Amino acid sequence: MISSHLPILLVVVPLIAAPVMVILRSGAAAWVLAIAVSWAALAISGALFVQVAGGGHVSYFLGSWPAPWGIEYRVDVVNAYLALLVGVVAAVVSVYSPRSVLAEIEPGRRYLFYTMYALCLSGLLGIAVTGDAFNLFVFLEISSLSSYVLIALGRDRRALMAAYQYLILGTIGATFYVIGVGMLYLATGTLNLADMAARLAGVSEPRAVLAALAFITVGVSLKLALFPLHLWLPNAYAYAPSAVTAFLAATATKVSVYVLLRYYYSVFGGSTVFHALPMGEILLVFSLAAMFIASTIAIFQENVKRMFAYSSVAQIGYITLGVALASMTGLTAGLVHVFNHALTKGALFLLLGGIALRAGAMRFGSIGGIGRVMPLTCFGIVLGGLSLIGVPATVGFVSKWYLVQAALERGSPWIAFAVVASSLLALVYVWRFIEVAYFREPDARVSALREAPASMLVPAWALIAACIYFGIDTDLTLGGAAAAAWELIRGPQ
Amino acid sequence: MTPETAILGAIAVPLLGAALIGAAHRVPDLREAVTLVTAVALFLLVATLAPGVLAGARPAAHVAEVMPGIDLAFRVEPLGMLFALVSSGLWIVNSLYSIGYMRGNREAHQTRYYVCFAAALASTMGIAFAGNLFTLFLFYEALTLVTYPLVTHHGTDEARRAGRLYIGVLVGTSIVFLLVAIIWTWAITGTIEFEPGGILAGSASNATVGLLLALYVFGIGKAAVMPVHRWLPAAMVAPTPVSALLHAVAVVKAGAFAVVKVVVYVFGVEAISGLASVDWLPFIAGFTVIAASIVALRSDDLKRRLAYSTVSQLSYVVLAAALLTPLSVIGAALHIATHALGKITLFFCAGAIYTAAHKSRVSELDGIGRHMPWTMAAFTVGALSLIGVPPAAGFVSKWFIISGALQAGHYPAVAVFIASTLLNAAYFLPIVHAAFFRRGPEDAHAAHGEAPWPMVAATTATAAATIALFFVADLPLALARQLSFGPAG
Amino acid sequence: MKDYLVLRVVAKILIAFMLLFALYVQFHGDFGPGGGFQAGVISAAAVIFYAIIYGLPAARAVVPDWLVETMLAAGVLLYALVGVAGILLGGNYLDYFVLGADPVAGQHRGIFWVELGVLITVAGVMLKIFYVFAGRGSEEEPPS
Amino acid sequence: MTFASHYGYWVTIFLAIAGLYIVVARGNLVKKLVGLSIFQTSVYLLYIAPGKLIGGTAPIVADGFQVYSNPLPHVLILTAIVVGIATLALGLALVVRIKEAYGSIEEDEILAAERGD
Repeated sequence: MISSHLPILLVVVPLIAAPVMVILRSGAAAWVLAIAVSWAALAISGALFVQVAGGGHVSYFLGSWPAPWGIEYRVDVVNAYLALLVGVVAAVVSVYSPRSVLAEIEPGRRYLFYTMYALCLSGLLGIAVTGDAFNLFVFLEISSLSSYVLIALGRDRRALMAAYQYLILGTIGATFYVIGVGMLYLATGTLNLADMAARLAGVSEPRAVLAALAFITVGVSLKLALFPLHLWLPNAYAYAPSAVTAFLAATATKVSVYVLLRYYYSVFGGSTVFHALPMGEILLVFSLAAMFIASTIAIFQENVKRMFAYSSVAQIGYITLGVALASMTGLTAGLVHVFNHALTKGALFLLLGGIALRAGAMRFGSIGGIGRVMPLTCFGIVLGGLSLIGVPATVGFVSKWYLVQAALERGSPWIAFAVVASSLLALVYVWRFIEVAYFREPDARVSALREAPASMLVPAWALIAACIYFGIDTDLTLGGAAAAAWELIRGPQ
Repeated sequence: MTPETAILGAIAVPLLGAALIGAAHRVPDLREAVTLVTAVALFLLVATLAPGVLAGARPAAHVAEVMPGIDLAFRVEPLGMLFALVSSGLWIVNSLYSIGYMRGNREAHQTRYYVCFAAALASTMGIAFAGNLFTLFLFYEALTLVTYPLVTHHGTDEARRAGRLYIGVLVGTSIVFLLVAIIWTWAITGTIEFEPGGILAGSASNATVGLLLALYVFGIGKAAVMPVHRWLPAAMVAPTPVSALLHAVAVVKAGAFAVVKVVVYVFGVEAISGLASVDWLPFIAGFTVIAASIVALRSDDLKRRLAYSTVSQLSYVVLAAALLTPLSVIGAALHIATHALGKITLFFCAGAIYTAAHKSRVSELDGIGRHMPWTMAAFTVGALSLIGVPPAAGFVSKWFIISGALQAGHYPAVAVFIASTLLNAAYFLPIVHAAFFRRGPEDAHAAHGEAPWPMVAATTATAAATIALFFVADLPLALARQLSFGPAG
Repeated sequence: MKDYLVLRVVAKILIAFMLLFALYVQFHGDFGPGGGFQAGVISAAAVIFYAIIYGLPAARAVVPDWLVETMLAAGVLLYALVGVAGILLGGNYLDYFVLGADPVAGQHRGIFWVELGVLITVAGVMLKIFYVFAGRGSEEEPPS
Repeated sequence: MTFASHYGYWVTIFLAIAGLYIVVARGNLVKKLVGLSIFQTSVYLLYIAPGKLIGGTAPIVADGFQVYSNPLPHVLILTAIVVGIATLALGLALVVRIKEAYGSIEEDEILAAERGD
């Protein structure tokens, strides 16, 4: 019986946990609940993935109102892949969080931190499973509002301003999205994505539809931080609490990528998007700009966390580049990089959280020689950095391989060279960290530091291990991505 | 033991050794004993594979399918067998030498040094036995990364700068050119397996083949074809045994090996011989041979002179492979082995001189041969081998290479070989002359004698091997011949 | 404004009617305009009105902070659990048809509890916002 | 399809652009939030206006009425309004905290203070 309710349980379990945490008013109890719901989300998303991995989809009608009148949750392999990713990251971050929360959040607010975390999780999973355009907006706002709060909980006062800026830009993005949905609704008279796709075929006035496409693209691009709409991201990631940075970096932008793909392929159909409008070319230009400009900016950052935040903007460029190439291989590359980059960046930000806990500061100037005193943390960062560069036997390599292959298949070797050349920029900023961490003599303050606690190291290293494991055995990641890409390419059924 | 176990063991044993070395970091004697035992075990393991390969077998091992159609897989063929034998054999002497050098110079972080060294050997075995381009690339990158801590061993600003150049050039070229070349090959042919006769034959246009060859040659930065050679002299800041590792045991040999392997098994010697789009390569390689020799001639720093000599000698291999005749390919394979023996001898000598006399300039070596006779005798043998004078091993490989050039009728290449031989003589023989026949300043060498005994023993052993290989070149020759003529040849 | 006698007396009378009106809006939501949203805002307005006349501390004594926070969680929880009840009774999430013997009664029952949840949460949220904004800055002042 | 028959859209567009302009052009954090709210309001109008049919009544089935307005946009926009309020409340709360932390709610002054951090 329970297996038929999986799509809704995925959303409702964390949603119910949130008010319970408020009622309990205890940080420790809230943490236990947070772990429970995160692992439950992982289990549910895993079960869903198994259900739909072979193809087909699972539909769930809220309130038993059939689609297109009621809200439908529609899970195919694309959604399940994303939900699984969110589940994995949530499970790891929930285990990791207590030390970070203990150090960074004042006692009276800890249960609220976990409440917001549960709401954010619920929102992200909701985006991943819903098949209704407006419901998607609501979940988008649930996850966004809770993430603004989570970011504002950072210790630095700049976190407040970062959260405010994210709030302004995030709301503009969500509003653009909802304008686009409004236009689609006017054109088709439905909000159910599958139904919308079917009705769009018969729409005689394409201008409104194209305008909707433009609005949705801009709105979602703001949320996924596509260059040059990334301005909110670096500060938000740099000043948020460590666990929050890792969680958001690994999930929030990735889920937005999913939204974009869902609209491009399942709603509009790849032909409209890539033939009626030059979306592929536009995305291509912005992706390449992200890869080069954001990586270059990353090289000149003084704050390690900010450096990796800019690196995220660049890596998002790889993902959208895969989308822009608009082929089976390109889409697979983009989707597999969604997963791979989430693992890599999640691990990196978790490890940086260890440095933030021990050293307090994240500036290059104040962590010189930290590799000697925090060997495990720093070696983990090195391995994660190698994955960013795309060294073989890491997940980053798998993504890069497929991206290059997609570029070559498209007959554009220059894109292939752009992809690999931009990874040299990653080499530069990763090596900057290595030289600071290992070649500088630790000063008295750094020498006094200890290695990060095991409760932080174990989850972070679990992700690092995953980075390497999934670089060698790609059945799950690449298999899932390829199945999802196929599901998207073949378009609305 | 099945060949499959031996292949996987050749990778696992040094890794296991690295772990044990790390575990024994508090007991230096035990740590170094583990290093030696691991080295010997590895050599024996590799040696068990040799008879089978000589008999025409091609043992293989499959580890995992990384991406659909792209495997982590190994396959031993003659060239890899030869390379693995040379590397694992030289690791034994190099370990012995390292013990003397690291103790004699009281280097810091010795555990890290031995761990990285063992890991580098594991990567080298992976390169030698790689069954496809992906596996080759994986271990190629791994070798770069694990040797980085060795190159920057001293942790000084100079070491850091050298490390930047090292990692920047090697990772940069490999990612930008080599990786694209590999994926391009995959996109064109749908396979990245090494096949006798090549896999590109017939499926790519001539222009594409030429472009791919350029991507491969410059992507394999470890082969140090100009202009991607700068990392090699810069890496001289490392301790001398590391230089020996770079120049003889693993790194540059992996580069030359990879070039020959790609030419033979990806392009196919017959498939591309006579192709107009690939005939630029002998000239690039020939230019490197001459230019690097001239730079070596002008260097007063002994290690720098040896480094540029290596750049020059590596391009011998590339040039020989690029001539695309059966004899020259044999010569290329042999030269990987003979140059390794000669060059490791020379570096051992340079390190011994530095350890015993703290001298690193050519101009300071007047009369040193009287105080360090064993070392300088070995130096003479190594120099003769590189010049190509019998009875040193270098003669054999040079013979094949020049025969190949004549067979191909490629007279510019012949001219390059003659000129470079003269240049080799010009930059090595004065050192020998100065060491033995010139009188040094008074009491310049009075304070020291020979280097510590492990260093002298290692140096003498490699020098002896250089001579011995001239007389018993059967094994390497047999392996190399299979490269051109197949198991039956 | 504690000193204005007229306001104090009128407020006490009005607040009772405001709460009553909130309940009317709540329960009439089934048949006409109204429902939990409006009712929640009206009932919160009653408390806020009380706070304006008698001062924030007095309002906090009547509706303490912990209660407000519990309210805003409890309403959501009630809503969510009504959905879960649908699952437990054999329907889908938020399926009201299965909540009663016949589907129409089930719809009525479902909407009643859901609207109650909305009322509690909306009232809680409004009060929370008011308390937090109104209490800001005055906490540091010494009690008079 | 005249200009006047689409006046609802023109109002929507005016509100959207005015709101966005305020967000971009104003340095005062509260005014930015005001602009954001105006921007969101334009969306409410975008949804509600087409739902109204001229001559239509509330969607309650009764004798004598054939034309009903579409109720769905109202429901959607009710939700959107709640989201908008939540955003506004959170934004204002952040502004209060920013004022406490920086002593200012002018963007340029805050950015100047951040550079000093």
